[in-house]
Amino acid sequence: MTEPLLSVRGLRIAFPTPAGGQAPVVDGVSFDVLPGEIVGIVGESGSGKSLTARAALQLLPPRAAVSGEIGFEGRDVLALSPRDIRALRGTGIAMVFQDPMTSFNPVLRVGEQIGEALDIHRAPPKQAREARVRELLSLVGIPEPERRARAYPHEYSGGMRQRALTAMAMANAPRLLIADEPTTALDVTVQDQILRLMRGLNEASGTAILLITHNIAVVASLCRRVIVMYAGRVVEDGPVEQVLTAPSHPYTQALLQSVPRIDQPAGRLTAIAGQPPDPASPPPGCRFQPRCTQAMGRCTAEEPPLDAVAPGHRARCWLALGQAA
Amino acid sequence: MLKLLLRRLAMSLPLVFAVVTLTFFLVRLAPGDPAAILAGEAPSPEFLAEIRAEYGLDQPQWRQFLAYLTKAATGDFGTSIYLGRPVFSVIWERFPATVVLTIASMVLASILGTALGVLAARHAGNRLDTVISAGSLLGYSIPGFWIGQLLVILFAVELDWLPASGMTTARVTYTGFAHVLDVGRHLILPAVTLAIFLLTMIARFTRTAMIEALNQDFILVATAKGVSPRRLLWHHAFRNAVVTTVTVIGLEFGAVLSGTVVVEIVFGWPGLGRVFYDAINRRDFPLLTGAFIFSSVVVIAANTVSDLVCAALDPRIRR
Amino acid sequence: MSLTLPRPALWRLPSLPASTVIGIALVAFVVLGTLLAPLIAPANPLALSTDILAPPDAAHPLGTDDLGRDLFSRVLYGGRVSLGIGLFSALIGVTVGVGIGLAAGFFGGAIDEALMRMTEVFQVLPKLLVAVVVVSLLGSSLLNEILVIGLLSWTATARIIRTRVMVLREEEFIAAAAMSGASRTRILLRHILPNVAPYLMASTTLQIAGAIMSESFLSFLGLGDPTYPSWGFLLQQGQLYIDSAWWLTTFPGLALAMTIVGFNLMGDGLGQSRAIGGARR
Amino acid sequence: MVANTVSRRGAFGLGAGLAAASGARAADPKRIIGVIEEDPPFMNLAISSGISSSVASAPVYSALTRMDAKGDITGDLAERWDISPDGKTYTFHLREGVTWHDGRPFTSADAQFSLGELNSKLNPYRGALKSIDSIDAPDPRTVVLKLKNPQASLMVSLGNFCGAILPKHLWEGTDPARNPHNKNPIGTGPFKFVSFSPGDRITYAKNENYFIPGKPAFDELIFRIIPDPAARMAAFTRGEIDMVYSSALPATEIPRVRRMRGVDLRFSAVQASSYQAYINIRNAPFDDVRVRRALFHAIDRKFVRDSVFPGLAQEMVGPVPPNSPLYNRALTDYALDPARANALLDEAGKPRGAGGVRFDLRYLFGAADLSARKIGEVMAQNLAAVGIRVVLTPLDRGTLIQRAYVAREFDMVITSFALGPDPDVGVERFYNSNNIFPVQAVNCSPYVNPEVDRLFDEQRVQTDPARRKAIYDRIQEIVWRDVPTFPFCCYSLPGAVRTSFATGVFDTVDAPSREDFAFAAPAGR
Repeated sequence: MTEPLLSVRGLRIAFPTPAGGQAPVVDGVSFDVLPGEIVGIVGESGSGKSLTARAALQLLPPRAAVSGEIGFEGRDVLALSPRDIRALRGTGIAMVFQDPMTSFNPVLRVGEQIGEALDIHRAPPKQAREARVRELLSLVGIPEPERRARAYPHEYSGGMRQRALTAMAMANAPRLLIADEPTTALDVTVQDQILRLMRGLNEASGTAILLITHNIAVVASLCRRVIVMYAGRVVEDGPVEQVLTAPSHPYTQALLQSVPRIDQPAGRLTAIAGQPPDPASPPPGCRFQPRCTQAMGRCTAEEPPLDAVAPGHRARCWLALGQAA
Repeated sequence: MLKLLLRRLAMSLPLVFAVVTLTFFLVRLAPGDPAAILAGEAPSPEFLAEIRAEYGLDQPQWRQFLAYLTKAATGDFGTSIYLGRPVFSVIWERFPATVVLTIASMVLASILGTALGVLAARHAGNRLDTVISAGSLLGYSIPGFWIGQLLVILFAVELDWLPASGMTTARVTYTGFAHVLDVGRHLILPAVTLAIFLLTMIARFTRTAMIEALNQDFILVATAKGVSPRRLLWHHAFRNAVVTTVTVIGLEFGAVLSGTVVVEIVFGWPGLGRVFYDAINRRDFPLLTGAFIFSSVVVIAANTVSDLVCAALDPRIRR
Repeated sequence: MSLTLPRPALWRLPSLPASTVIGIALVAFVVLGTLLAPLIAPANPLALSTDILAPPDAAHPLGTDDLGRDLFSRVLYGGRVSLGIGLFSALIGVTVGVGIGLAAGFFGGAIDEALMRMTEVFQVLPKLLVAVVVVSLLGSSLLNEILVIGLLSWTATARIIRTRVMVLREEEFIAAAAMSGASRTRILLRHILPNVAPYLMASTTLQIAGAIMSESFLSFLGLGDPTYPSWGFLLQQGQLYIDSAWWLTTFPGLALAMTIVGFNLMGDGLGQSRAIGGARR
Repeated sequence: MVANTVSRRGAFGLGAGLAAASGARAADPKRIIGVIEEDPPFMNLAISSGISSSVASAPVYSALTRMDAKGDITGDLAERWDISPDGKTYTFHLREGVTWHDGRPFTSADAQFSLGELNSKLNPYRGALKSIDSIDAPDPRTVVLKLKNPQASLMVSLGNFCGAILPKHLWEGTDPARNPHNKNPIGTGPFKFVSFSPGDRITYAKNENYFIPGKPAFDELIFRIIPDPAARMAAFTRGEIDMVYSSALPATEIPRVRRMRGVDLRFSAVQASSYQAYINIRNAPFDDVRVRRALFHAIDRKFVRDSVFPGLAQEMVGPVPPNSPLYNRALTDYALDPARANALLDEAGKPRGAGGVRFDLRYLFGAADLSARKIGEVMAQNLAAVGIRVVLTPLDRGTLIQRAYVAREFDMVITSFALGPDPDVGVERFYNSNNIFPVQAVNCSPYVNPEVDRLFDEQRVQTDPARRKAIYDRIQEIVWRDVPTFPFCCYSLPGAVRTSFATGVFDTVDAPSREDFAFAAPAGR
């Protein structure tokens, strides 16, 4: 078996509460991403998926208490010095964020911002840098890259901005690209283009992709493996075909039932009744049980472990594990 | 950019028009005969008649207004009653001293205010932030003339480090670089006094703008790219916040120019601000209104410049 | 994307930050002092005595001035003038500002455009110089000072209110009210005005501070009303004694600064935004 | 505290320190630095009376005579003079070889022109020259004045403020108000005008050809222009300024200046000024002399003296200042007696109305006049006790003149007046009914008393000092009985000079005068 590129072990992220306590918003999360692999993390907003991704680049605000281990190419990312983590950012792991409208600095030219990514790590001569910026822009399918490089972000359309953002993330040929809801802010046809772009990049350069999304349809079209998170915990993970065709966790099942139809604009998942729990005071037992249609006695008493339901497929549910009684 | 400049200029003209109109009606709102107001102390009937004719006060109001506009447009603000000279030449010869003072204090305020604002934003919520915020609050809560007088007492009279008043030493005449140094020494206290208000405003607004900028997504994106904290602060966050800073400077320029009145009095600085004081004390209304219109035009011009600088700094404003 | 925790609601007294509490305390202290002046003041602020330029002592806690008048009493009564000018001109400013802001924000379109151009004109004017010219020409009376300061200080309020109204206009309950057939005036007065009230509190407070400061500027130039000596007036009167009878400037100056600090802290806290009256765009 | 600072330093040390610090040239000219309060609109002693104008032009001009330190008249441009026994012909013999600053020779024609065409026609004090009948210049070194009647005060006026001599070749045939030399004065005085930078300073250079050999001792004279009194005094305290005229030295600062080391206060030997209010005696209720006298019983003039001019002022009893040889010592003062004032007011039929107020008194004063304001505040308190409500009305100069002197809309209007070295110049103007005009500084109450008019005329031609005094005594008695004016106090405000730097300044009179500069010398030589 290949060494994992990214290996998250027992990750816990907690924020201080106004009352003075600590609220864990990510609790005991573990998963791997193999080199060249495309892995999706799905979950409602607040499930902790974005925070998990950010922890991989030490991008959490200082008041967040982070514990556990995030290994990248054998090094513990959480233990890296500021200088080392800066060196890792963009080259080892790069990130694409949700909102292309706000992800670019509005007062700097797009080409300048992509060039900056190159400058930080390699400081190429001006001409080489400009050539590489043009190359990156055409790579992500932006026409007239020379003119576009001199434009400002507000002169780009949303989809173009997301492409440019992806180009910026790819500037230093990272081994892992974390894409945090890269398509949420875009309309459906553009979404599709971006997803195809990502797959193309993955195939062309072998960059592994960790795709964070609430949209299980996106996962279906792109990922090989999927991790389902709920209320700070991984509730199910496994190969996409298995998880999507035979979901083990009631939450995953609910997610699948609420998949928006392709001919309708994407929207937040609202089909599941009830609200996710307050991380400061999680419910007893399984965290999903208050909203679970199949909840039973043991679910409220004891939290199920994340255990194999099939080879390479795990779920955190007494029912799925056959231990409901 | 040229288009923007033209548009800004086109917007400034109504402003100037508004100022002149305001002045025109103020003089007529004032109790008493405008001719008597314009003629000053115990005028002879002939002089009154002369004034009436000169300002067209025997004409219908709208004609008077037109005449006033025409005069103002050509820089003719009448004749100073007390000094017996054209108002514009009185203003013009005093203007350079005020320019020196204003620019010195604006440079000082911009540099220090920005630095303090950025520092406070970087340490938002910490003790340093509290100290800076409290200091800037005090800075604009104390009347400038009182600060100025205290500075004179402390640094000129008691400690004897700096001159108490004037723009150059009267005792000896310096030339060349020594002259520049001499003006510099005289400039320190008034420039600092004048800078305090603007400095605190800049610090406050820069702090707010920096905190806002630092919370923007693009900062996170840039961090994820591997950008260093220093570069994040200055190249990314500050490049955005500086627009606010420049806007504040533009908006507060009027307050700074008003502040020169006080500072020039307290420090005996021979500038335009003191023309106001002299004109008030002597009720030299042509001089007062002329200085007011002139200052307003300078303020409007400064605002236009500040807008243009903002546009240069922020591509989103160019349009 | 953003990680910020929800902000506390605007108008929740117990959760006010310490600085706001300090501000309110300062203001309360000053207001109480001036209101109770007849009870606290050791002397009639106009009463002459042969005790000329006496430094602070038991009989005159803040000393006496050049006509032997008790400075403590004068500062107390001067506060009434300064606060009065502050309050009334702020009320004028806020009223005009609210009117213009509401109209611009609610009606939008050409009205908004016209009102905002006018606001820009006023914003750019060197306000203190306008005040100087007006008071010089029309005479230095309390009323003139209040009017001119008030009529020059509405731009910030107008902008804030306009922005708030524009946001509110889009909100559901307004739409609901409109749909249920409520008149525009009713929507303005019953639905929008109460919702901008917290901003009004903040604007008024900040403007009181500004107005007191503006008055001291006028006083310094000898344009204060001598019949009603304000703190600025006392400060100006004391300047000749600044290093021979320090108390004459120090105490009115401190009272002035303390009050302005108080109102500013209070306004910042109430507005929850230090950028009130801030940048144009 | 301040005194210590000053002694630590000394003006010379300061200058040397500066020079060392900033690399000044070695042979810097010896400068004396004064201060004035505002930009002078004119520098022409003959046609302008403004204080700043007088101070700024004093170093440039000369007159026929001048007043020395003791108040005696000595020669200036005139070497000597003869007065005919009937007191109606004055013959002045002028100095030889005097030149104007532009190099042209000075002759008697200049004096004739200046006195006849400028001073007699345009000088604000021209009233003092009105007895002159003719002015002749029989030869270049002689000027002859013929009077209509003898005038005891003529020499004082000629030497002091009515006699500046200007160059005929630059003024003849010009409009005096628009002559460019109003701003670029040419005279025969100790200093030549060099430059005027508005709001900052006026610079003068030594007149190398000054007619008194070896004078002036300073190479340059500078007047700095500092309107704010606090700023002015800070500059003086710090040694940036060597001399401050009384007009520029705030009364409130005098106790502090007195304590400074190396600084002397110089009081005028011969001049006094008064703060004096006109009472509008044509207006009810002040047309009633009982009401006017009630004011005298109600207002605490001692308090005014001690608070507004601490240690500097004397009470005035009667219209003539007590330091004048013509002062009537027999007059009795109105005692401070509010009960008596109340009684007088009741008697005059002015009962208290609502709130205990009998009537309002509109007190007009110049907005910039701090002393007048303080006097008003004292008065308001004093008169409130007898049921008169004082309406403090600060006005700018233009409006003040319009309201008080043209429209006569006032009850009391206060100004400070120079009472002059002789009451003919400084006092008569307020009471003689031939001096009623709608301008300031004349008989503005206006007071009409034929007996007083007659007495003034009688004394003017009286050459016997004792008899003149007797007539003046009588005038004072009558005026003090009728009280058309309210003299609060008279005072002599000093100028201040840094004696550690310069000597000889203000050794004569404190009014701006050329001899201050002519005879000023650096200290220690």
